[in-house]
Amino acid sequence: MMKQKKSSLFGGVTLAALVTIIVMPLLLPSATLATEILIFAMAALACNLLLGYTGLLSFGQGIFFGGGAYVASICMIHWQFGLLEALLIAMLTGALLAGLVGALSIRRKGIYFVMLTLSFSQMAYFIAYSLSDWTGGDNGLLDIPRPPLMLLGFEVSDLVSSEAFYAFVGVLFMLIFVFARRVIHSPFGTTLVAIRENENRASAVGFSTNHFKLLAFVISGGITGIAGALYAMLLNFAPLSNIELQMSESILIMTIIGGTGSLFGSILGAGSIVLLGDILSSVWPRWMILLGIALIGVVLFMPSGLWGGVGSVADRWREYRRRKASAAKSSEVN
Amino acid sequence: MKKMILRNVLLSAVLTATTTLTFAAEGVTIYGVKSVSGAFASYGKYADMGSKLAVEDYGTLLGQPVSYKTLDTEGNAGKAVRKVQEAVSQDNARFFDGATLSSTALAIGKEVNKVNGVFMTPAGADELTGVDCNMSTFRWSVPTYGAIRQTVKPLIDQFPEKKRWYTITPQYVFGEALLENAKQVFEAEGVEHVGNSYHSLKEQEFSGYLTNAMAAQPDVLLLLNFGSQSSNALRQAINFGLKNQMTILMAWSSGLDQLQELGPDIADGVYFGAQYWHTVDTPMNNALVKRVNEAYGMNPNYPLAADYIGTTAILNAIAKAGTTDSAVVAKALEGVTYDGPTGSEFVRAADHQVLKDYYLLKGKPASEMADADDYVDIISSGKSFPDEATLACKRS
Amino acid sequence: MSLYLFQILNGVGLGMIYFLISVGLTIIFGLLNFVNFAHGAFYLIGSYLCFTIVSLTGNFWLALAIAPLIVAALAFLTERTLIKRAYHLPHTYHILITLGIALIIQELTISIWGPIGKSVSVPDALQGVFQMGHFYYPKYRLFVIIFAAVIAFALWLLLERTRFGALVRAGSEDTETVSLLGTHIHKLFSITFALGVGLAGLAGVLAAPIRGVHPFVGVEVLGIAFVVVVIGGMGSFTGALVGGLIVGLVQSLMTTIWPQGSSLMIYGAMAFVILLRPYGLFGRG
Amino acid sequence: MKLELNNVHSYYGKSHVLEGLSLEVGSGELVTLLGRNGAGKTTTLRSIMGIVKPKQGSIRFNDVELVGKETFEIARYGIALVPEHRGIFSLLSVEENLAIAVRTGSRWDIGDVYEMFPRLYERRKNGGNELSGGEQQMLAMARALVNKPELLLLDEPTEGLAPVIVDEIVRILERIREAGVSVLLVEQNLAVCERLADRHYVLEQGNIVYSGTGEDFRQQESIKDRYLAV
Amino acid sequence: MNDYILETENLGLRYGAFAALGSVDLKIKRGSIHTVIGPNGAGKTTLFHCLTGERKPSSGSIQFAGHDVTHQAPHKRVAVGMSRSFQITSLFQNLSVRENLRLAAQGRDGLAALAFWYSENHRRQHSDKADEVIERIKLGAVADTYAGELSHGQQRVLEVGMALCSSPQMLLLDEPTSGMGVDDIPVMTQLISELGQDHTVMLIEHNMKLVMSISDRITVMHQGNILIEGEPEVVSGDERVKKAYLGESGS
Repeated sequence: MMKQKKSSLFGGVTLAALVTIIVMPLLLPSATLATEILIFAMAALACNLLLGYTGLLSFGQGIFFGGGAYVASICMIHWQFGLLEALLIAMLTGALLAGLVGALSIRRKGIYFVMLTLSFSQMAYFIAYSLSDWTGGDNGLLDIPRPPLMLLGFEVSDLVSSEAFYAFVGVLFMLIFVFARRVIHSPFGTTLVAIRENENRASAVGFSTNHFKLLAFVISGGITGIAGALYAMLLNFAPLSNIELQMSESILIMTIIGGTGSLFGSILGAGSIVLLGDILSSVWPRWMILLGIALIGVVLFMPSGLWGGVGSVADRWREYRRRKASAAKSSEVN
Repeated sequence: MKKMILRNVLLSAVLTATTTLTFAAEGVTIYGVKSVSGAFASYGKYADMGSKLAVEDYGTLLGQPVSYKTLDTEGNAGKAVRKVQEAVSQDNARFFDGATLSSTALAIGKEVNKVNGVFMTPAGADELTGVDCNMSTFRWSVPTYGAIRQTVKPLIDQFPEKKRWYTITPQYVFGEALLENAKQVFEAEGVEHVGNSYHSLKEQEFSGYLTNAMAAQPDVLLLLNFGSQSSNALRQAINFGLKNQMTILMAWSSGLDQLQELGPDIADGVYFGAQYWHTVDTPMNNALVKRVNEAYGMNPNYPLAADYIGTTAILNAIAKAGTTDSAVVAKALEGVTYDGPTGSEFVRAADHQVLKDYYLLKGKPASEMADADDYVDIISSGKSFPDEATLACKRS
Repeated sequence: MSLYLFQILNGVGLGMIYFLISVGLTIIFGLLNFVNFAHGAFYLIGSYLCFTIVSLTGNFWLALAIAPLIVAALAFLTERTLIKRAYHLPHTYHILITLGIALIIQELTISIWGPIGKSVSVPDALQGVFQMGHFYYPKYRLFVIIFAAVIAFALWLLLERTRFGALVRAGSEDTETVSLLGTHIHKLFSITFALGVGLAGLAGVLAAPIRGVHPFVGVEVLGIAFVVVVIGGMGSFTGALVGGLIVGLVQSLMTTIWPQGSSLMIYGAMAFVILLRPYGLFGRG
Repeated sequence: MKLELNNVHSYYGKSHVLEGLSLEVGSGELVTLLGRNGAGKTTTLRSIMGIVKPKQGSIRFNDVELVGKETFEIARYGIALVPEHRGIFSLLSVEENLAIAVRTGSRWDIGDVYEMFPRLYERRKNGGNELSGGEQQMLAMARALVNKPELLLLDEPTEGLAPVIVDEIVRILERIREAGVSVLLVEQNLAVCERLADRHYVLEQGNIVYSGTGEDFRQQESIKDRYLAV
Repeated sequence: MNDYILETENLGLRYGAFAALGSVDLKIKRGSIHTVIGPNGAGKTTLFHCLTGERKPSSGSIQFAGHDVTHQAPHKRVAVGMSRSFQITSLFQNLSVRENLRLAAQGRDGLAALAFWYSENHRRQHSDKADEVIERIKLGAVADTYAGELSHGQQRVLEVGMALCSSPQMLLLDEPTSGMGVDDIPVMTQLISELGQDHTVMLIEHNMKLVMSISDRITVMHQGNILIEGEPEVVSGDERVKKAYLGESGS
């Protein structure tokens, strides 16, 4: 009985994500802002697969984000890749890079794992700026096209307007969201949670945990690669900062503040941080102090992040309703 | 009153006729793209002050009040572009000024050009008026070509006996451009380039590179990096006593704010190239220094002056065009000569490069400083720009 | 050839600075099993305090004496109020909470001292250079090498020859047994945290005349400190010394051999060491 | 000097390990705590030291309530625990292992314990990781002695040791008792217990099921078979 | 086919000069309940760790159902039909009882569980297995409760249940009653003796009542070696065993 309740709750999360995507452009000042939020939500969601569901803190997400952005952009600029081909190649790039980073890192545990991902992140940055003929180096890669959406040879939309592009990213986001949910509820996903909970036990019941962690990396990298390519298409531009350590760090912060272990948390995290920057930065240049406070707060008081906070408020509300209802009932009896 | 004087000086320089003012449906808003928060806050803070002041000073334009809005880049090119896109699509923004980082400026130039807007920037990348030039992008700062020629050449002229030059260069597009120009000058002037050390974009420890330089026994050490890298390279070179062994030239300094950071002990005897210096004696600059001292109690530094004049130039062009149609305004800005902080400045139509002076400064000892900001003497100044025929800008 | 010899000297100099930057991090990890991503931020405070004290009094030596103590006091307060609540959590959470602290410190630094960097002059007594053939080496850097060596020796004495040091080492193995012997382990934790972070502050003071003072220097320093500590082995004092020297030498020699890759090589060296030796050169599993 | 446990309830997580345990150790007494694995012997010692916090009941030492106090405070009242795993610091030399435990005013100083355990003196420069099991046990006991104990808690001191070493440990325990220090001994080696103890407690499932004098216990074959043997 | 499902030969494990395991030849008959007992420090747990692959033996070999598993990783031993429980309860604390069991059942799949495109319900047999085991270990009432919220006794039972989920040929149980309350022990005794009907069970256990009542054979270890092996009555009457347990003073 509890299980049914649980799965209907997850169904509700998908619905909530859908509603958020539909409502967001109506509430926000612009579709471009909404698109940026969705793109980072996608990256945070991928990060969440690693951090929230597998327990791996990776400072390498920027590698996959930047790598996806660069390769997709280069293919569009030099070889006229279409929209979907570009996204496909971005996904493959992200997955491949994640496979490499993962294969070398996952055998190490704890802080050593974190430091390995961090050093690969530094190396990727170095490579990206050294290959300035391809990546534009420090100037960034400019003139990235946003190809029209073609399906079966027909142009569905030219994606020129920010609203059209938002709609496209929104659909893609929902596909990835549903896919990620499927992954989480697959035998594979539940095994990841098992690894997070107790890696020794997972190994003892027969799972080769390294293979699972590696695949988690690859999936996470693939999604992050797509997010990177979308970001390049949004901006028509791929700055070097995409692949910098700072990108990894902000993706991590979004994931954590939103709430690890919940896919909808990633939307909340990306949304709140992008908006916080957007609203506060012109009012109070030192607004990042709030991020620092939020991080400390999450660690000490709200380990499940904003989503956890929402969840506990919802629980309290439900409890309140239940009590009220039962009080009403008892007063009826009296 | 003072506002009026300053404004009139500028107006008279730019406008030939102001009688054709047409009625504008809405007031003009200038969007300042500034790195107010994040890693480049030191620059954005003053740039923002400059643009704000310029708009404030301008008063009304085409019978409407002028307003100003800051778009904080958060030190991140991606954020900057997204905020510009948003301003363009939501607020119908067309007039932009700022962007410190070359990457930010290049990308914003492209965005603004999509709607035929006007974008004035002081960023360093030569591509802005080179291969990536467009109808909308205008650049106030002197390119690497001029920065090298106005620093290396005068120094060679001054010290013809110093024949051995060593360079330290950050390995990326901007550094390469400075190095390329320096090599051209070395060849033309017949001095020997005895070596170069490349370093990466994140390097902050220069002792190893300085050791390489010492091994080459040069007469002049030419630093081609900028920002905190050039500060640290110079600081460490002084630590290593290189000032006594060779002449040191930092070709691309950011001027007053960097000298404030370094202090007179380090700057004394070192040569600096700069886009702007507040003691330059031109009418507009004298007025600007006075105004900034009134408003903020400080001398204008490079980011403040650059964005003040950049913003003012856009406003003047709007006034000249008599319309807020940005494509017309961009055209109006082409070929204009006006009185700027560095003297007479000219907007070259071919590549939208502002032709202005670049300065060679020399640090002086603390004992000779007349006031807290009197770090340097101006050694020379002048304009050097690539010939129109050789421009990389291919704009139809 | 003499160029390489000089780069080796220079590398040793760098290495000693890196040792000072990292040793506090490794001591804290050793005893508290705590990963401090705010280490660079405390270094930053040390540098800025050095600037303030020097500009108020003109006395670098005063700054050298006082600034690390103030940093240690701040660290003590931070430990008592925030850090101690996170000890029992996994390393991931240590990273997050100290990342938050580092962000706050960095932004507060900009609020207090402004966004533009500062310089600190080399003290008068140490102005000037030693000449060796074509090469010059700053007296100040030589002083830093000697001073760092003295600090290293003093730390070694403290950790290896005193009761306090024995307790710290004992605590790094088994805190419960240390408590059983009547030692107030939480007090030992607080003091050690303050000591480790105070050393970061000291490094900040010493490096200020070389590296200048800049709000974002903390992030850069943190990267180096972690590379050093991971190469040497988290928690190992010897590891910090050897790791610091390795990083200094690699960086210095690479500037002659392959300059543009020198900062990459540091991270390459770290990845290489972790892949070959999972717990660093001197680390324990 | 008296230790009194009264109706102590302790838990590991949700599992109830001590279910209302009461016992006492009088001044200068050597008392053993016997019982099979899992009966709760170690938990009793850990509860006294405050490592496991009892949820109910009282533990009084010299009329001071220990429940709720920190481990280090309890140690400073004069209770020293030699844990089953001995807790030797492998990174510290023998001498350092002793030095960190020294408290002024103890009956024994480092010289005294070297005299009691000449083997430790020979190995004083060796690291804790270089000691044999027997030497580790000696060091753990010596360390407790310099820590100014009035009451010594020993958890299976002879476990896994060769008979010669067991004898040495027994002799030392006799000396400690002679010096007037009270001892609560957890031990599986019945011969050792019967030789030393004034009184015995037998623990089963977190409760005392037998208590009696050494004399009485020797006669209780049924108790031994039921609670201690195969 | 061999009568013995598990055979070790000269199995030894040394830490420096210390031999945690001397040289152990252990043979376990197919379908039996075989218990290893011995006083503390006798090497039981070390032996267990060598059998499950958690420790690499320094000498000797382990044959299991025709495979040489001496150097195999723990998860690979599951695939050939070996399954273990832990002395210290080691569950997925924040997952439900059913999910714990389902995951344990899924473990037998090995790499096939990498299939991220299937729903977890795709392979019904794992859920079915979980339900079957829930039935068997009588935890139906708490099937949807988090493992971390169970009572200690229930956790111990779940611990054994998880070992059962991979449909093993042989179960290795490490002190299944450790820390269990008196009331729960009969439940565990019952469960193990039932399991003995269709599995080979190897058991390390201290509760003598349980050991004597359900074991087919008992191996007594002492100081890293086998002291004696035999049927319960033989072992309980043996003087050497009594001495090993009650100790002998050297004097």
